Amino acid sequence: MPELLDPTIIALYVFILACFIGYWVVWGVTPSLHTPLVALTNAISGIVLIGALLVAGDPEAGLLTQLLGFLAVLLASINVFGGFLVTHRMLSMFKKKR
Amino acid sequence: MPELLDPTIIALYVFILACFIGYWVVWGVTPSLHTPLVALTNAISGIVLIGALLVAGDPEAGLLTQLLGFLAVLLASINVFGGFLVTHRMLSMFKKKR
Amino acid sequence: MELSVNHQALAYLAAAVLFILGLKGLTHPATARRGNLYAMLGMVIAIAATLLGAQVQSYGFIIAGIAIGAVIGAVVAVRIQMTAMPQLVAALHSFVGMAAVLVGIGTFLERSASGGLDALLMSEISAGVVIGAITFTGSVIAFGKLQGLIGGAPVRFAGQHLLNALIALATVALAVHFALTGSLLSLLLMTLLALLLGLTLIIPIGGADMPVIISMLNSYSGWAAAATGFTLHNNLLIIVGALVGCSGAILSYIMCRAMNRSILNVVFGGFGSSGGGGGESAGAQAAERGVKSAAVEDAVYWMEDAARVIVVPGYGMAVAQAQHALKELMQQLEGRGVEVRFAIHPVAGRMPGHMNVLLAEADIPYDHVQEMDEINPDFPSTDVVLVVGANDVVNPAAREDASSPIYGMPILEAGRARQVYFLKRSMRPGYSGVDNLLFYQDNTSLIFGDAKDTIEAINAALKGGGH
Amino acid sequence: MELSVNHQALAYLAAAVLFILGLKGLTHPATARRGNLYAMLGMVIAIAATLLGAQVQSYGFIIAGIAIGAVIGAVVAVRIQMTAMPQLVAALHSFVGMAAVLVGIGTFLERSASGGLDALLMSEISAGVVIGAITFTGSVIAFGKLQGLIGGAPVRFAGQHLLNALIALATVALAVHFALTGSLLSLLLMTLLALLLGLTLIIPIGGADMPVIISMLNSYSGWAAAATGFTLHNNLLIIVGALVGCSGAILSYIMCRAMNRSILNVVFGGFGSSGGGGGESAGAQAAERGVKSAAVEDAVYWMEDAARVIVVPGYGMAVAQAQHALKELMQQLEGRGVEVRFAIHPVAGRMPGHMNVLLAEADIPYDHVQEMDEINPDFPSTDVVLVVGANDVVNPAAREDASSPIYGMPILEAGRARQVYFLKRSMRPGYSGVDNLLFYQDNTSLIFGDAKDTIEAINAALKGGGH
Amino acid sequence: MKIGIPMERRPGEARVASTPEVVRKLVAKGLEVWVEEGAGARAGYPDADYAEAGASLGARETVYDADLVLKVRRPEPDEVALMRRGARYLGFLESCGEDDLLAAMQARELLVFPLERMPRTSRAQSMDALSSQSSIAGYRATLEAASRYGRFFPMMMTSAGSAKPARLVVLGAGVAGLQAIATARRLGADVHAYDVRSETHEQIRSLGARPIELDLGESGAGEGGYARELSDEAKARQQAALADELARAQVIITTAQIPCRQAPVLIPEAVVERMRPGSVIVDLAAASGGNCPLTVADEVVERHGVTLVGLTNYPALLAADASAFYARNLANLLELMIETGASGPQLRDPADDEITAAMVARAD
Amino acid sequence: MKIGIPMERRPGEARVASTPEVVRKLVAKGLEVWVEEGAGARAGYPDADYAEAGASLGARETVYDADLVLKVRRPEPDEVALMRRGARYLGFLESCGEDDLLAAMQARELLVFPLERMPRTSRAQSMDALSSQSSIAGYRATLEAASRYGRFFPMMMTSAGSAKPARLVVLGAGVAGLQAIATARRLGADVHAYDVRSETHEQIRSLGARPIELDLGESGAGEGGYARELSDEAKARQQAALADELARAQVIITTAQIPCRQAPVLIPEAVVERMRPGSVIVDLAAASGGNCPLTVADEVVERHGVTLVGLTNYPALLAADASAFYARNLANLLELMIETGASGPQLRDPADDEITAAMVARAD
Ligand SMILES: NC(=O)c1ccc[n+]([C@@H]2O[C@H](COP(=O)([O-])OP(=O)(O)OC[C@H]3O[C@@H](n4cnc5c(N)ncnc54)[C@H](OP(=O)(O)O)[C@@H]3O)[C@@H](O)[C@H]2O)c1
Ligand SMILES: NC(=O)c1ccc[n+]([C@@H]2O[C@H](COP(=O)([O-])OP(=O)(O)OC[C@H]3O[C@@H](n4cnc5c(N)ncnc54)[C@H](OP(=O)(O)O)[C@@H]3O)[C@@H](O)[C@H]2O)c1
Ligand SMILES: NC(=O)c1ccc[n+]([C@@H]2O[C@H](COP(=O)([O-])OP(=O)(O)OC[C@H]3O[C@@H](n4cnc5c(N)ncnc54)[C@H](O)[C@@H]3O)[C@@H](O)[C@H]2O)c1
Ligand SMILES: NC(=O)c1ccc[n+]([C@@H]2O[C@H](COP(=O)([O-])OP(=O)(O)OC[C@H]3O[C@@H](n4cnc5c(N)ncnc54)[C@H](O)[C@@H]3O)[C@@H](O)[C@H]2O)c1
Repeated sequence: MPELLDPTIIALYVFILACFIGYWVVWGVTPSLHTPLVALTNAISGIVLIGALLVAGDPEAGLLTQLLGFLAVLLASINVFGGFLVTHRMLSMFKKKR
Repeated sequence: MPELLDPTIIALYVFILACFIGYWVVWGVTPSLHTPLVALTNAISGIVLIGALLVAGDPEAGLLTQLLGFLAVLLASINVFGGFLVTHRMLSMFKKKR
Repeated sequence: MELSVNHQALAYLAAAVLFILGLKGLTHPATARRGNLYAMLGMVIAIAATLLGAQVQSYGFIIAGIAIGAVIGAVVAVRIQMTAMPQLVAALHSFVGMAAVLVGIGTFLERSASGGLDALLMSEISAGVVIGAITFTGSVIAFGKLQGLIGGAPVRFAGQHLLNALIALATVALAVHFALTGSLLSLLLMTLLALLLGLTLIIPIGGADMPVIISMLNSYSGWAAAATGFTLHNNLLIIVGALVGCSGAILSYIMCRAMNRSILNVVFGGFGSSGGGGGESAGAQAAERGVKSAAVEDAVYWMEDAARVIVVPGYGMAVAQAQHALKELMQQLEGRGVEVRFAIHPVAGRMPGHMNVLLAEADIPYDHVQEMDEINPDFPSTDVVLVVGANDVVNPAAREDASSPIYGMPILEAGRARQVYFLKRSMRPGYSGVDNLLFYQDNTSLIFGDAKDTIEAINAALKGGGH
Repeated sequence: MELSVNHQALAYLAAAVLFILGLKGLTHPATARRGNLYAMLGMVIAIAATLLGAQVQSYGFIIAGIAIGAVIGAVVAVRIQMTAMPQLVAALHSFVGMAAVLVGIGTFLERSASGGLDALLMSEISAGVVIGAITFTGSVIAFGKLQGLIGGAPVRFAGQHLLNALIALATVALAVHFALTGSLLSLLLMTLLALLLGLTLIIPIGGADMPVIISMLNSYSGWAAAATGFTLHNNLLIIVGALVGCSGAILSYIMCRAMNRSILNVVFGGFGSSGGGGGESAGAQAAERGVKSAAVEDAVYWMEDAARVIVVPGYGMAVAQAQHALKELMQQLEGRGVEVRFAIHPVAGRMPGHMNVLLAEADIPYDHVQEMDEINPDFPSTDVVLVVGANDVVNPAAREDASSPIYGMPILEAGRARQVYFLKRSMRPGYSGVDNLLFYQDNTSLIFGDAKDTIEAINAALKGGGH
Repeated sequence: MKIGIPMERRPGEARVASTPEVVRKLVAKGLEVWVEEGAGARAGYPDADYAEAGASLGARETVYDADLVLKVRRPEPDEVALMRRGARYLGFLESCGEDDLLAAMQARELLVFPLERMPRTSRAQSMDALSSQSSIAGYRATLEAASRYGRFFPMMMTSAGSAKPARLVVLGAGVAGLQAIATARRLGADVHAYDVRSETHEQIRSLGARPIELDLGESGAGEGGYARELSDEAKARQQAALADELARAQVIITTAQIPCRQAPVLIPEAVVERMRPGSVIVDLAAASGGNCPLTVADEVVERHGVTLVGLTNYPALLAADASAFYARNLANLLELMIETGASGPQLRDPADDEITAAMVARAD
Repeated sequence: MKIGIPMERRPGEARVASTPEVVRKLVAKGLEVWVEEGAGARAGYPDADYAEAGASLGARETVYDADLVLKVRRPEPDEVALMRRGARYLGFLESCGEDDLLAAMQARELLVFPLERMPRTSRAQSMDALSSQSSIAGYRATLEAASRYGRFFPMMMTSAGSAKPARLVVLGAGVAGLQAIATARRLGADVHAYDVRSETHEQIRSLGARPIELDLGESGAGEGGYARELSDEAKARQQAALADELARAQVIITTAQIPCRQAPVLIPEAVVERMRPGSVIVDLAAASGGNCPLTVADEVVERHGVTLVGLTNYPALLAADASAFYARNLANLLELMIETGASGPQLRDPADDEITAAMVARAD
C-alpha cells in the first residue's frame, strides 16, 4: 500500500466537491422560497455545533476552553433549534391549495 | 489526533459527492449537444487508463499482469485519444453563425 | 456505547447527504417541508454521532448548553411575529458567527495545551475566526437595521472602500503573524479587527438590500463552518460549510438578479454605477416613496397558487400590445386550475371599447371578460389582481380624495383583493395625472417594465418552474 | 523527478475539477469547445501525475500501449464518416469496458502475488469486472447493430427478463464466492457470465433506441471506472467514474424524455406498456416507414442557428389554432436575428384566404406573409422550413407523380430547403388523401403532436436554454 | 315629476332619447315617464316594451308637456312651443354661439342642458354623449367604407390570385377616428392614421395601426382634449405633407374636427384626382363642411372615380345601440339633477354640481 | 385567335370577365383581345387601362364576333345570336338540365364551357370561379349584415354602458359560409355555425367559431364536396333542432345550397317570429328560393321586425376584386385550352384534358 495522504488534502477534495454541489443545489429555487431557504441554510450552518461539542466535550482542554465551548454550544443550539423551527413555520404559510 | 479513517470510507465520501455533481452537471444540456456530450463522457471514462497505467507500470506484478495492463493501456488510450478527437470533430460542425 | 471513527464517518456522510437533499427540497414548494425534515434528521444524526464518538468525554457543559439553547431557540422561533423573521434570521446568524469564533479560539487553546499546533492548523483557525467574526458583527448590524435600532438608510462615505480594504489588510497581516508565531495576542487582535470589518462592511448598506445581505452573511457563516471543519479535520463540517457557503452566495446572486440589482453593488454598498436600467431607477424611486417593487417570480408564485386571478387591463396593455401574451397567461393559469377573468373598466384605454377590441383580437373568450359592475363584488374573494398597464381605473383616490380630478368616477375595486401586482414601466401617473393611492397599500407591489415583456417573463417562469 | 502522494493527489483534484467544468461546458453550444479542452487538459494532468507517481516504475509497456492506442484512436477518429460516429462511440465504449475488466483481473493477480487481498477489495474488483464486462459485450452488440452487422430490429422473446435475472443472480453468486474465497475460477466464470449478460441485455433493443443505449453503456463504463477507483483507492478514478456514471444515466433519461420514450422501456427492451401516447405510436409508425421523427429540441437547435426560416402554415395550424403561438415564435426568432417569413399556398386551409384570416388575427405583419410564386425561389437558400399542419401544399407528388389526384397542382417547394420540420399529429395524409413524398426526403423530420403544443414547446425551449 | 320622451322628427333620425331599460330605472325612482307613441320603433324598441317598463304612451303634446324633456336632436321651433314654462331640456342643441332657437327656449324660461357642453372630465365621461355617439360613428363609418369599396379590406391569398390589403388612412384620431382605426384593423386593412395632436401617436399604435408623423412646426392640441385651429402656414404645410400619403391610400376615413369651427381641409381635390379609381373617402366631418371639399353632406357622390361618402348621421344607422348608449348618458346626467327626498324625487339646483353648472346654456 | 370580352348587361351586375392585368398576359401570348367599351368601368377598370394592356376596344358586335367569348353571367339570347359559329363560350350558364338557351347555343355550334361544371379537384381549384365568387359573397354578405344590424357586432364596454356581442349564426359552412364566419369573427361577433356535412365542424372550429351539432340520423354529405338533399324526416328533425338556436340569434347568414335543387328551408316563419326585433337575416340562397321562405330575392324586406336581406349578387358589390379573381380563373382555364405552337396560339381539343373534357356542356 502506498504512503498515506495528508488528511488536509482529503479535506480539500471533500471541500471542493461540496462546493460544486452547493453551487448547483439552489439554482432554480422558486422566488417565494428565498426566505425559507435562507432560514434553512442558516439552521444548517448551525453545524458548527459539532465543532463546539468537540471543544466543550474535551475535559482535558481546561476550564477556559470548556467554557468557551459551552458558550459556543449554547449559541449554536439556539441557531439550530430556532432555525429549523422558523423554517418550519415559514413553510407552513405556503400551503398549496391542491 | 484521533485514530485513522479507513480509506474506503474516504473513497465513499468522494464517490457520493461526485455522484451528486454528476447528477447536476448535465441537466439543461442543449439537445443538439446530446451526441457530443456522450462522446465526451466516453472520452473521459477513458480515465481507466490511470488504472491500467498502475497495473502495467508495476514491474513486480509479473509478466501476465503487465501484459493484461498493456492491453488495458492500449484499449483505454484508443478510447481517450479517439474520444476527445471525435468530440472535437463533432463540435466543429456546430459553428454558430454569429 | 462508543462509535468507532469509521462508523461516525459513515453517519456523518449520511447526515451530509440528508443536508443536500434538504436544501434541494427547499427549492420547490412541493418538496419544501420534506426538505426541512431531511435537514433536521441530518442534524440529529450529526449531533448523535458526535456525542457518541470518542472525542466527546464530558457531557455537563454540553447538556447544559444544548438544553438552554434549545429552549431559547424554540421559544423565540415560536413567539416571533412573522414580519420579524428577517431580524430573527440575522440574529441567529450572529450566533453561528460567534460560535465559529469561540470554536476557533477554543481549539487553539486546546491544541496549544495538548501541543498539536502547526502553521497549517493555525491558518485554518484564523480563517474560521476571521470569517466568524465578520459574520457576527455583520449580522448584529443587519439585525439592528431590520429591527429599526439603527437607521435603515444606506450610509455612504468617501473612502469607505479604502477603509475596508485597510482593515482587511491588517487582519490578514495579523493572521499571518499568528500562523507563524502562534501568538494569542495576534489572534485576539485579529479577531477584534475582523469584528470591526463586519461592522464597516454592513453599515453602509440600505435596509432594502438587507434580504440579500442576510443571505450573504449566511454564506459567510458557511465558510466559517468549513474553516472550522478544516481545523478539526471534520468532513461533515467541511461539506456542510461548503454547501452553505456556496449556496448562500448563489442565492444572494439569484435574489439580486430577481430584484434587478447588481450583487457587487449590494455587497459593497454603492459599488459600481447605480444608474443602470430604467427598471432599477424606477425601483429606487418606488422604494423612496415607500412603494414595494416586486420581481416577476413573486407574481408567478402567488398566481400559481391562486384559486382566482383577475386581470385589469388598461391603456398600458394597449401600448405594450400585450394582449396575445395575456391570452397565453390565461391559458397557462387555467391549465393549473386557476380561474382567470378580465375586468374591464368603462373608460379603460383611450377610446370606448379599447380593451374589448384588443382582447377580442387575442381571442380571449367573451365569457372571461366582465364589466365593472359585474365583477366588482368579486374582488374581495380574489387572490391576485394583475393590473396590466392600468392606473386611473383602479385608483381609490376616485372614492376617497374629493380634491382629485377623478373624484366621483367609479373604479374597479382591485385593492380589495389579497394581492395586487401592477405591471407598469415607471412611477408615472396615468391619463388623469393623479398619483395612485393603491400603490401605497400593503397588498400592492409594482413590477416595473414593459407590460408585454413582463407578461412574457411570467409565462416563461410558469412554463419553466425548474427541473 | 517523482511526485509525492500529496502532490499527486492535488494534481488529481485539479484534473477532477477540469473534468467537471468540461462536462458542464458541453451542455451549451457557446462553451462546448472550451469544455472539451478543459477535459483534455484534465486528462493530460491525470496521466502525467500518474506516470510521475511512485507506483509506476516500468514504462515499456506503457509507452508502447499509449503510442499504439493514440495512433489507432487518432486515425479512426479523423477518418471516420460523420454518420458513423455512433458506431465509433459504441466501439470506444467497449474498450473502456474491456480495460476495466483487464485492470480488475490484473489488480487481482498483482495483489494475490503481493498478498494484499481482503474481502472488501475483492468485492470492489468484482464490481469493476462485472460492470466492465457488461459494458464490453453490450457495446459490441450496439456497435454491431449500428454498423448493420446485426439486424437493427428489436428482438423480443418470452422469458427475456427472467433469463436476464437468472444470469444476473448467478453472476452475483459467483462474485460473492470470489470475494469470500479469492478463487480465480470464480472470477473468470463471473466475468464470462457478465459478458453474456451484456449480450442478452442489449440484443433485444431496437436500432432506434441505440442513442439512448449508448449513453446508458457510457454510464455503465463510468461505474466500472469508479469501481476500479475503489479497488485502487484512487480518488480521481472514483470521482470521474461517478461523474460519468451519474451524468450518463441522467443523459439517457433526458434523451428518452426528449424522444417521448420511457427509459425503463428502452433499457429493458419491451418493458412496461409500449402503447403509450399517440406521439409514441405515430413515431413508431413513422420509423417503420422509414420516416424520421424528431424532438422539439432538434428544430429549436436548427432554427436558433438559422439565417432564414420559412413557416408554411396549413389547415392543421387552423385546427390547432396555433397562430398566436406562431407569432411569438416569429418574434423570438427575429429577436435572435433570424429572418422569418410565412409562405401561403393559394389553397392552404379549407377556404380561400383561410391562412390570411388567422395570421392577421395573430397580428403577423403583412410584409412577412408571402404568396407561393413570390417565395418559391427562396426555398433553396432557406435553412429551416417549418411546415405547420400543412401537407398537400408541399407534396412533391403534385409534381412527380402523374397518377396522384393532386398532380398538376403547383406546390410550395419546401423540400428544397436545408431542413424541413413537419408539425403534425400522425402519419395521416391531408385533404387529398395522398401520402406525402416529402416525408421520405433526407432533410425532412416529423415532430408529432398538436401544432400549437409543439410550437409552444419550441417557444419555451427558445426562451429557456438552460442557465 | 314628469319626464317626456318625444319621437325624433329629423329625417333619417332613428334614435330615441331613452330606452325601455332606462325607463324602467327612472320609473323605479318614482318618476312619471311619458313616451311618444312610436318613438323607439325605428331603433328596435317597440311601444309595448316601454309600456311594460312602466312608461305611459302619449301623443306629442302630452309628452312635451313635462318637467324634463329628453331629446336627441335639436328641437324644432314648434316643439319648443309645446314645452312647459320652466321645464328642463336635455339633448343636443347642435349650435355654437348665436342661436335663435336657444333664445326662443330661454324666452320660455326653459333650462337648457346642451349635451355638447358636457365637460370632458373623468367624472363626466359616463354622461358624455358626444363621445358615445362618435364612437359608434367611427365603427359604422368603417363598415360603410368597407361596403362601398369594390375590393377586400383584408389580404387574401387564394387560388384565384391574391388581394392586397386595402391601404386605409384615418385622419383625426379622436373618439371616432380611433374606433374607425380599430374596426378597420379588425377587418384586416393596412391602417395608417394621422392627427395634429401628437399624443395620439401612441394611441394609434396601441390599436396596432401606424401613425403618420408630420412636422408642422406647431402643436395642434387645444383645450379640453380638443384640437385647435392651425395657422394658415401650418395648414398648407400639413396638406402638402399629407398629399403623398393620401394619394397612396385606397380608403380614407376623415374625422378631423375643431369645435365650433369649419372642419379643416385635409384632402384637396388634387389629391382625390391622384387616388386610384374605385377608392373611397368617408368624410365624417361632412356636417361641418367636410375634410374634403368635394364631399357633399348627406350624399354619396363620385368624383374622379373616387366615391365620397358624406353621410352625417352614422349613429342613426346603429340606432339600437346608439339609443341605448345615449339613454344611459342621459340617465347618468339625471342622477346629478334629481335627488330623492322623503316627498319623492326633487330637482336640484344646477349650480349644486359643477357638471350641471357648467352645462347650462346661456344665450351669448 | 380573337378573344372577346363583352360588357355584362344583367341589371346590378358590375363585374367584368377579364381585367387589364389578365388581358396583358393574354396579349403577350399572341392572342387578339377585344374589350367592349365601358365593360370594366363599374368594376374600377377604365377602358384606358385595357387599351394600355394591349386590348382593342370595340362595340358589342365586334366583341362577340370572336373565337372565344369570356363572360360572367348567362348570356342573353340576342348575344348568342351575335356569336361566331363554332366559337367557344366561357362563363356561367346558371342552369341545370333543360335549357333553351343552351339548345340555341348548340344550334349555333358553340362549344360551351359553363363554369359551374368545373370539377372540384385539387388541380381545378385555380379555375373554380364558383369558389372564388362564393368566397367574396361570404365576405360581402357579412358586411351587409353588419351594416343593417342596428347594434354593434363586437362586445363594447364603455362608460355609456356595454354592448353584448351579436350572436351570429351561419347556416351552411361551404365556401361562402366559411368566409362569412371568418369575417364575422373578425368583426367580433359571437359566431356559431351549422352544416349538414359533419366534416365542416372541424373547419368551423378552425376559424374560432362554434359548430352547432345536431343528430339527424343520416349524413348530409353528397358527391364532389357538395351536400345532398335530406329525407323529409331528416329535414323536419333538422328544422326542429335548429329552431331554438336560431331564435336566440340576432344575425343569421344562410348559405345552404344543394346543386340544381331548391335551397333547403332552414328558418321557417315561426322562427323569424321568435327573433328579437331588429335582428337581421342575410339569405345567400335567395336566388334558389332562400333558406328562409320569407326572403324575397333581390330585395330587403322587414317581417316580424326582422330585416331579411335577399340580395343575390354580392360579388358585384365587390366588383373589382371579384372581377380580378374571375378573370384569373378564366385565364387559368385558357391555359388548358390554348397551346402556343410555332404558328402562334392554337385551340386544343377539349377532350385532351380531363378538366375541359368534363366541362363541355351537352344539351340533356
Ligand atoms: N376610454 C376612453 O374612452 C377614454 C378616452 C380618453 C381618456 N380616457 C382616460 O384614460 C384613462 C384610462 O385609464 P387606464 O387605467 O386604462 O390608463 P391610465 O390611467 O392612462 O394608465 C395607463 C398606465 O399604463 C402604463 N403604461 C403605459 N405604457 C405601458 C407599457 N408599455 N407597459 C406597461 N405599462 C404601460 C402607464 O404607466 P407607465 O408610464 O409607468 O408605464 C400608465 O400609468 C382614464 O383616466 C380615462 O378617463 C379614457
Ligand atoms: N383553400 C381552400 O379553399 C380549400 C377548400 C377545400 C379543400 N382544400 C384542400 O385542402 C388542402 C389544403 O392543404 P393543407 O396543406 O393546408 O392541408 P392538408 O393537406 O389537409 O393537411 C393538413 C394537415 O394538418 C395536420 N393537422 C390537422 N390538425 C392538426 C393539429 N391540431 N396539429 C397539427 N397538425 C394538424 C393533418 O395531419 P395529422 O392529422 O397527422 O395531424 C394534415 O395532414 C388541399 O388539398 C386543398 O386542395 C382547400
Ligand atoms: N373625459 C375624457 O377624458 C374625455 C372624454 C371624451 C374625449 N376625450 C378626448 O378628447 C379628444 C378629442 O375628442 P373628439 O374625438 O370628440 O374630437 P373632435 O371630434 O373634435 O375631433 C376629432 C379629431 O380630429 C383631430 N383634428 C382636428 N384638426 C385636425 C387637423 N387639422 N388634422 C388632423 N387632425 C385634426 C382632433 O385632434 C381630434 O382628435 C380625444 O382624444 C379624446 O380622448 C377625453
Ligand atoms: N377542389 C376542392 O377541393 C374544392 C373546391 C371548392 C369547394 N370544395 C368544397 O366543396 C364544399 C361545398 O362547396 P360550396 O360552398 O360551393 O357548396 P354549396 O354552395 O353548394 O353549399 C353551401 C353549403 O351548404 C351546406 N348545406 C346544404 N344543405 C344543407 C342543409 N340542409 N343544412 C345545412 N347546410 C346545408 C352544404 O353542405 C355546403 O357546405 C366545400 O366544403 C368546399 O370545401 C372543394
